Formats: sequence, structure tokens, C-alpha cells
Amino acid sequence: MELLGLYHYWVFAILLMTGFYAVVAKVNLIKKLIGLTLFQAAVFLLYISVGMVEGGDAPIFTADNADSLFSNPLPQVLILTAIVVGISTTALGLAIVVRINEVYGTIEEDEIQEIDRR
Amino acid sequence: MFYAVTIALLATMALALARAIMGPTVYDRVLAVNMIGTKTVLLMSVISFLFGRPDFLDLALVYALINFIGVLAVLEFFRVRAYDRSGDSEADGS
Amino acid sequence: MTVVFSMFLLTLLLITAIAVVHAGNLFVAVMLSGIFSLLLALNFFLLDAADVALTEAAVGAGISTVLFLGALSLTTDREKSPSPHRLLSLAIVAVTTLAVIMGTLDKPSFGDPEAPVQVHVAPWYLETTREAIQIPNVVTAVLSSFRGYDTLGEVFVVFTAGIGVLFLIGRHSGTKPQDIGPPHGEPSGLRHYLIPRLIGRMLVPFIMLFGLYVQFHGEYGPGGGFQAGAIIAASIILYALLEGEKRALQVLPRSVLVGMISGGALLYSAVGVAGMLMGGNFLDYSVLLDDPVKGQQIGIILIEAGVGITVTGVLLSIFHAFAARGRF
Amino acid sequence: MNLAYLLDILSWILMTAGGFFVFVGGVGALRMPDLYTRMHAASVTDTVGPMLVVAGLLLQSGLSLPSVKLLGILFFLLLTGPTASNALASAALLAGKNPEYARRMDEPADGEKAE
Amino acid sequence: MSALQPHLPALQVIVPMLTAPLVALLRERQFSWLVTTAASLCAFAVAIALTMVVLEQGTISYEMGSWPPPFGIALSIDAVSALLLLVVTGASSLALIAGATSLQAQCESDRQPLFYAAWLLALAGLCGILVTADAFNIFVFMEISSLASYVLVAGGPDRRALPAVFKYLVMGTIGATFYLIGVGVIYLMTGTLNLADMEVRIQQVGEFQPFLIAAAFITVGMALKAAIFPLHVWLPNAYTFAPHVVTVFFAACATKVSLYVLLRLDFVVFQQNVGGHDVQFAYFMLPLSVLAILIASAVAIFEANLKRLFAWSSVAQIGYITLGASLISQAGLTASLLHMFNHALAKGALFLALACLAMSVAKLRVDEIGGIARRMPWTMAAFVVGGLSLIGVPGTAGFISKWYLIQAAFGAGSVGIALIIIILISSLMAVVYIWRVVETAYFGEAANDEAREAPLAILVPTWIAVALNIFFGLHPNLPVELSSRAAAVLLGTGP
Repeated sequence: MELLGLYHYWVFAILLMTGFYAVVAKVNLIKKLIGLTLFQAAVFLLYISVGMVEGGDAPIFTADNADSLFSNPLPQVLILTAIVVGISTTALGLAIVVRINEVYGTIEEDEIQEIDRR
Repeated sequence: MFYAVTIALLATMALALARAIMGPTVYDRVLAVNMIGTKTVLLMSVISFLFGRPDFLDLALVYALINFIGVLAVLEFFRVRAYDRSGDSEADGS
Repeated sequence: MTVVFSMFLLTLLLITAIAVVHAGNLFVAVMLSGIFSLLLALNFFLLDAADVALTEAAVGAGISTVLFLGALSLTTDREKSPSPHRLLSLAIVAVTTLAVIMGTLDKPSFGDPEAPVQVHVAPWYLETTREAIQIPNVVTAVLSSFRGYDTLGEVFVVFTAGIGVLFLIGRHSGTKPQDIGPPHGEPSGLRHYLIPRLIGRMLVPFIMLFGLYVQFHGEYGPGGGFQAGAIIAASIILYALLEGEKRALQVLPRSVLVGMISGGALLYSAVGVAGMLMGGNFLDYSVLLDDPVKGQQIGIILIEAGVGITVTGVLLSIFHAFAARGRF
Repeated sequence: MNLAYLLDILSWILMTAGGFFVFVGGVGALRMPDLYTRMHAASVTDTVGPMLVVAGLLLQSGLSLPSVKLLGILFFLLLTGPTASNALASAALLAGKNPEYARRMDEPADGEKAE
Repeated sequence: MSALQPHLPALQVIVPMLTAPLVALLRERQFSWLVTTAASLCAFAVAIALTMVVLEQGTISYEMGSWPPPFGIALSIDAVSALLLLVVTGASSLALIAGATSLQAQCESDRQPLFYAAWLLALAGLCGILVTADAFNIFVFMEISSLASYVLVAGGPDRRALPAVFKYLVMGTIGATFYLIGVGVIYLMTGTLNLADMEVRIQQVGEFQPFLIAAAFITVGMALKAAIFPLHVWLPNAYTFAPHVVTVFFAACATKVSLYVLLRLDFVVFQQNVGGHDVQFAYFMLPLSVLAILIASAVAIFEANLKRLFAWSSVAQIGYITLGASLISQAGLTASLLHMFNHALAKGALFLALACLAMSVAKLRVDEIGGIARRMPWTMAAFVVGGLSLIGVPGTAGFISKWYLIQAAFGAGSVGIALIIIILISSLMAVVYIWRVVETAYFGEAANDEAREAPLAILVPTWIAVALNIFFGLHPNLPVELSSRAAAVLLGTGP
């Protein structure tokens, strides 16, 4: 279990790094947004891992699990919220990208800067 | 008992993922996405039983339905692209 | 054994993420991030988070892919320039990652029932749900009652996104619709694909029905307003893909959608204000009926309905906003 | 008691077979030489695999709400899987990707391309 | 009133928030403006009432859904939140009153109801951050206000608003996600999200490293949102290309709310409980603040676009605020919080004057306003007073906060002397960049013969802001009282 716990944190860290790299280094605006979703997904994974209880049950009562151990419902609630926040941000970002493409004719950051400089 | 199926499904997902990453055409990737979708549905069903929580089959059902919409959206995308670029939509960057 | 499965899935997740960033073609990146979403949801599922997995499935794999494809069809799927300042970015990223690892690496508490996360607040939620709300799904109880204010905020985040997309690309089309679209006045939509169309039309009512089931079953099993809203929206998006966007708009015109966006948010807030008027605090459902437990339950049903309505309205408005730009 | 045991074994056999077919499909999708052969491998096993696995699970769940859901899942998978494959293949054909490998084997008529 | 009083904290958020969906349903531009302004004024009234209660009774709290904290979400309002609530709601109301005329020139009529709905959401989000006592709730309301502000900034007529807003969106989301990571780590260690409960439980844990990392993430995340140097790159363009009234609103308060989150978490949650954090905070913040003040002021001197000039000046002013905070003393924090208030007044007045100016001079470049003071005397007079307040001339609000800042620096020993010199230098730089504008406007050759004085609808709010600058320069009791109480709250020495 110890190993899996560590592995979760490593995966979280690498995912975070991957997404963050895409946001910082890529110049394509849509790629940046994709990176942003990866970046956020890493955080989701962190929270859900935090809330998990070894040998626990999903926090939904049924007839026959009255006294079993339950995983923590709170991080799940938080992440439900965060997922919805994430898709809202993505949708708004995509709308902005579409507008940018309409007025600039490109969605590459460096080309946009080039056009503005002229 | 469910382990054997789970392992087979996981292995297949890995193979399909390899296909999705390798390409070479976009259709291969869509195919791989579809395969992974189906495997996910099955995996969820099997794991529901593995956990002894058959009420979670709802999730598998959602996947089965949502997956189809994804594929149709891709088709629509291809159609639009085909009109846009008169047919070179199979070109693939990677 | 589950441990091995979990590790395996996490590894696949990582590989996919790296492939997403590496992919040079944006369409490929979107496809791969669809896979990423599926794998992420499976991981959530293995971590006992059924509700989250359901949301990720409906939102991440379904709606998000459709939106990205919509945006791609309006822009381009090719990523042109290579990254100019790779080293600097790598340095920033490396520092961040080191910080994360330093902060979390030696934390022993994964899966430990005695960790502070598990013993402090969580047991109270489980007990109080059993006593004061009496619904089986604790996640729904926390979401809509104990932290109902968060959820109200979340509805308004979605609402803001809807308003924003309408504001940005809702009214004037940048490209004229008649210029693009299929030639020979062929109606848009996947009309020439006979089989998908037939099957798809069969599926639409099922998906919608299932969405309603998820909406009202949210107290008992995984589900709730957000998931249901996403699923119902997905069913109408499916219809729009099959029959063309215009037909879908005839079913649910824009004005109705705006009404749904505002109406759902207002319904949620109205329940909160009702609690205030009837002598409790804002969002206190216990005072809604004489029996506090019944009051809580009716409050949860009402606000979940509000959430579902707003989410459906917003997702559909966003879809139509992209679709009406001419091509999708 | 005996029957339950028998059902268990039967369900085990079904599921293992399902797993096997699914896996074969995966190998096929990876190893086949061109798009259409890969699609063939994937779509056929994607139909038979779920059938077997869900049948096995059905034997486990008996008559209950879960089994209704399982039937629903199977129903939708059987509807959507082949449809998606068909649509994908026709999209690929329309876009001008010819099934090269098949042509080299036995020179199909041109009419096949018309859809 | 008495029946409403216990619900005031909730009303502060739900009045603007509930009005937003109603406004989105409206079609008529004038009417939607009216409803929005009314809601904003209501929120302002609530903020005044709350401030009065806070001054009388100290901290007010409210339990959402009647669930006790830390299980439910609690609202809690102390002097810090009250001070900023006044700034936020006041700035919003003033900008809206001026807004109808100015916006008409910049945004199509049929899009305006949606614009106003987004405005209300931004207001509700900012208020929500200020009143809540729950770390995750801060995130949710931060996202409401951020998404709404992306929409508002993107409403600008210039196409360059779009790349600017995209950058803002990306950096804002990174900031928010960093914040979420920080909160996640704290939650992992303590199991709670309630800020007050966090304080208690952090002390019990007795292991500092994860908290230091969490503090780092939250600080960096909020620094991104608050445009603290060197993470300010999104700000100048976003402010420049936003509609003028939006710039008034945001320059006065948006970054300050992020600063509020930063200060609240860093001071209340971490510094009092995590050993060594105050030193770290000071070591990082002090040099960055100094750099921000000097570099941003220097850039402002050479900037030709008036709005961008003052956007850079905002970066410098944020430097003052963090400078005061990084001294970690009662005097320093008082100065810092006071400057939040006074800078909002000065910048609000200046950007309102620019909005007046923009009625005649579309591009707002320095070389286009030659001799404009002869044609728009009231506008330029307002501009001059706002500028004096920004510089910190005695008799204006800006002087008070600079005076407190210098006093705080005196208390900081030998570093303090250097800081005082830096403050003086940067004030001189402010004189330079404001003088450049004033000189051109008053003594430059007439570049624009068609300019006419701005309409009263926008001139009156501008002069209200100017009057407030002078009023609070002469009678600084209220902000000083609130700020010193707020500083005591942050340092844990007061109620």
C-alpha cells in the first residue's frame, strides 16, 4: 500500500509537470488549453487519492454496508465542483480562441504577437 | 474469478493505447478511442462486481452511451474538414 | 490485486498525458485527451469515487471532446511552431514539480484510515447524513446540503461560462454560414450516414431517459444534477449531430436555453432564500417543511433540479454557439 | 447448491472466453497491417467480447436490477459498437483511403468504393 | 433592518449574484443597466451596514445552511473583509454609474445585458471571496469572479483585448490551480477546510515542511492573480484593452481581492503557526516589492498609451502594498491595507477621468491629448487631483498611506532607511509620468479641435471619486481605524 501511495503522488507530480509544460512552453492556444485540462486533472487525482481509505467503500449507503469503512466523501465533493469549474474555464477559453482565430486568422501565440507588432 | 477478465481488459487497453499513439492515420486513432471506450465499459462492469457494488453499473451505462456521441462528433468533424480542405483530412502531423 | 490494476491504469494515464503533449496534430491531441479522460475516470472509480467518475465520464470524455472538436473545426488542427523557450519552461516546471514532491512525498497517509483527513471532518458527514438527511448517497448530501453554498457557487460558475460564451460568440457570426457548409444545399448533419443516423435516433430518447434517471436517482446512487445535465445535454447534442443544428434549435430554441440557464440558477437561489424567509439561514432546507429531514430531502431534490436545468442549458448554449459559427 | 457451483463455473468460462476474445482483438488492432484489417479485428471482437463477458456477469447477478442494467449495457454496446465501426470505415473510404491490403489480395470491384 | 441584520453577510453575496440571472434575461439595455446599478448600490449599502456592525461588535459570522463550521461553510467578516468590501462595492457602483455612457461607445447594445450580468457575477464573486471563511469556497468564488472578469475584459472593442484576455485566462487558471494544490496539501495534513479550524489544527500537527510548501503554492498562485511582480505580465494588456469602465472597476479592486486572500492565508493561517514562514515571506516579498515599484514606475514613464501607463503604475502600487505587508509589523500592515483603500480611490478617479477623456480621444495616447485641458477643463482637473493623490501630495488620500508606509519603514531599522529612499524615488517617478500627461494636456499644442467636455453622467461620478480622494485625505479616520484593526486581526493581536 505504501508503494501505491507513493506511486500516486509520483503520477500526480509527473502529470502536473506534463500539463504545466504544455501550458508554458506551447505556443498554440488550443494546445495550451489542453495542457491546462491535464494540469487540472493532476490536482483532481491528488484530492481523490487523499480521500481514499484502504479497504474502504464508496460513500454510498446500501442495505448491507452499514458498518463498513467508507472513503472520505468531502474530496469527492470538492472535485465534482472542480471538474465543473474546469470545463467552464475550458469552454470560455475555447470561445476566446475561436474569436482570436476570426480576427487574427491564426491561433499561434507568436504569430499573433507578430501581427500586433505591425 | 474476475481477475482474469480484468487483466485481459487492461492488457487490451494498453494495446489499443499503443495503436492510438502510433497512428498512423487519424482513423486508427479514432478506432483506438472507440476500443478503449468499449473496454472501459466492460472494465467498469467487471469492477463493479469485483467490489461487490453492482449499483455502480450506472457508470458503465453512461460510458456506453457517451462514447457513441464522441465517435459521431468525430465523424461530423471529418465531414466538415472534408468540405474545407477537399479531402486531405487524412494527413497526419505526427 | 487491485493495487496492481490501479498502478497499471495510472501508468497508462501517464503515457497518454505525455503523448497528448507530444502530439503535433491537435486532432490527435484531442483524441488522446479523450482517452485520458476515460482512464482518469477509471482511476477515480478504483479510488471509490463513483460520483466523480460519472462526472468525468459525462463531462470529460463526452462534452469536452465535442467542444474541442467544435473549436478545432472553427480554427485549425495543425500546430505550427515549435516551442521557442523550452529550457526556461522546463526550468519553471521542474522547480514546481520539486516543490510538489517535497510537499507530498513523505506523507504516509494514502489509504490510511487514521490519517487526519479521515478522522477529522469526514466521520461527521457520514453520521449526520444518516441522522439528519437520511439519504444513502453521502456525496450528494455533502454536495447539496452541508456544502450547498459551494454548489451554488459552482452553478454560478457554469452560469458565468454560459453567459461568457454567449457574449463572446453568441450573436454575430464571424464567418457567414452559407459560405461554408455542404454544397448543393445539402442539409447539415450526418444525414448521409444512414446507419449511424438510424441508430442514433433510436438512442436519443434512451439517453434522455437515462439522464432523468441519473437526476432523480442522485440521492440513492452515483449521480445528481451535474451529471444528469451533462447527459441530457449530450443526448440533444447527439440529435443535433444527426439532424443538423437547426433542427435541434427548433426543439429547444435559444430563448428557451437562456431561460433554462437563468431559471435553474434562480431555482437554486430561490430555495436558499426560501430557507431564509422561513426563519433559517440561507440554504437551510430543514425549515422548508415541518419535518426537518423531509425538508432536507425536498430541498436537495429541488436544488439538484436547478443544477440540472442550468447545466443542460449552459452546455447546449455553448454547443450551439460553436455550431452556429457555421461549420459544425 | 450444486447448481450455483455449476453456474459459477459456467460464468467463469464465459468471462474468460470474453477476455480472450477482447485480448485477441487488441492484438489484432495492434499487429494488423492496414487500417481496414485493424478495424476488422477490433470491431468483430468488440461485439463478441462484451457479449461473453456480460453473459458471464449476468450469471453472477441473477435476476435483479443489476442484470437489467447489464442487459442495457449489452444492448447499447451491440448497437453502438458496430455502428461506430461502420461509420468510421465509411468515413475513411469517403476520405479516399483505399483498403490497399485487400486490393493486393484479390482486386475487389471498384463499385465497393461508392458506398 | 433588524430582521435583515443577521443575514447581512449572506445578502452581501446573494444580492448581486441573484440579480445576475435576472439581468441576463432582460433585453433592454437601459433597464438592465438600471437593475445592475441598483443591485450594486444595494451591495454597497450592505457593505456599509456590515462595516458599522464590525466596528461596533468585531467579527460577524454566519453559518450557511445552519451547519456548524468546520462541517458546513461559514461566512466571517472582520475588519479586513469590511475594508475591502467597501472598496469593491463602492468601486463597482461608481464605475457602473459612469458606465452607461462610456460603455455605449464600446459595446453593442444587444450584448450589453449579458455584459451587465457578467459584471454582477464578478462583483458577487469578489464579495464572496471576501466574506467566506472556507478555503475551498474561496476557490469557487475566485473562479466566478475570474470567469466573469475574462468576459468583461474581452468585451473591449480592440481586437488586442482577445489575446490579452487569453493570457489572463491561462495565468489566472494556473494561479487558481496552484491555490487548489496548496489547499489540498493543507487539507491532507489537517483534514479541514475552514480557515479558523486550520489555524488550530496546524499547531497540533507540529511538522512544518508540508505547510511551507503549501504556503509557497498559495503565495505563488495568488501572486499570479494579484499581478505581483514578476508575475504581472497579464495585467498591462488586460487593463489597457478592457472597456474603460471595466478598467475602473478592476484597477480599483480585482487584484486587491487576490492580495486579500494572500494576506489572509499567509498571515492568519501560516505565519502564526508555522515557524519560519514570516522570515521566508519577508525575504521573498521585500525585494520583489522594491523591484516592482522601481521597474514598473520606470516603464510607466516611457509608456505612450495612457491606460497602459496607469496599468504599469498599478503594478508599482501593488508593490507598495506588498512592501508594507513584507515588513510584518502592525505599522507595516496598517500602511499596506490603508494603501489598498487609498490606491483604489486614486486609481478609480484617474481611470474615470480617462474614461471621460476617451469620450473624445479614442486612442488615449499621450501625443493625442495636446492642449485638451482647454476643451475638457473639468476632466483634466479631475485627472490632476487624482494624479496628486497617486503621487501622495498632502491633502489627498494618497498622502496618508505613503505617510504611514514611511513611518512603518522607520520602524524597520536600517533596511527601513533604504526603503524610505526608494519610496521617495518612486514618488518622484510618479511625478514624472503624471507631469508628462498634465504638461501635454495643459501646455501642449492643440491636437484635437473637436474634443468636447464629457457628458455629466460620467463627469459627476468622476468628481465624486475626486471628492472622496480629498475627503479621505483630510479626514482619514475611518480607513485608518479600519486598517489598523485589520492589521491587528492579521497579526493575531486584535479581536
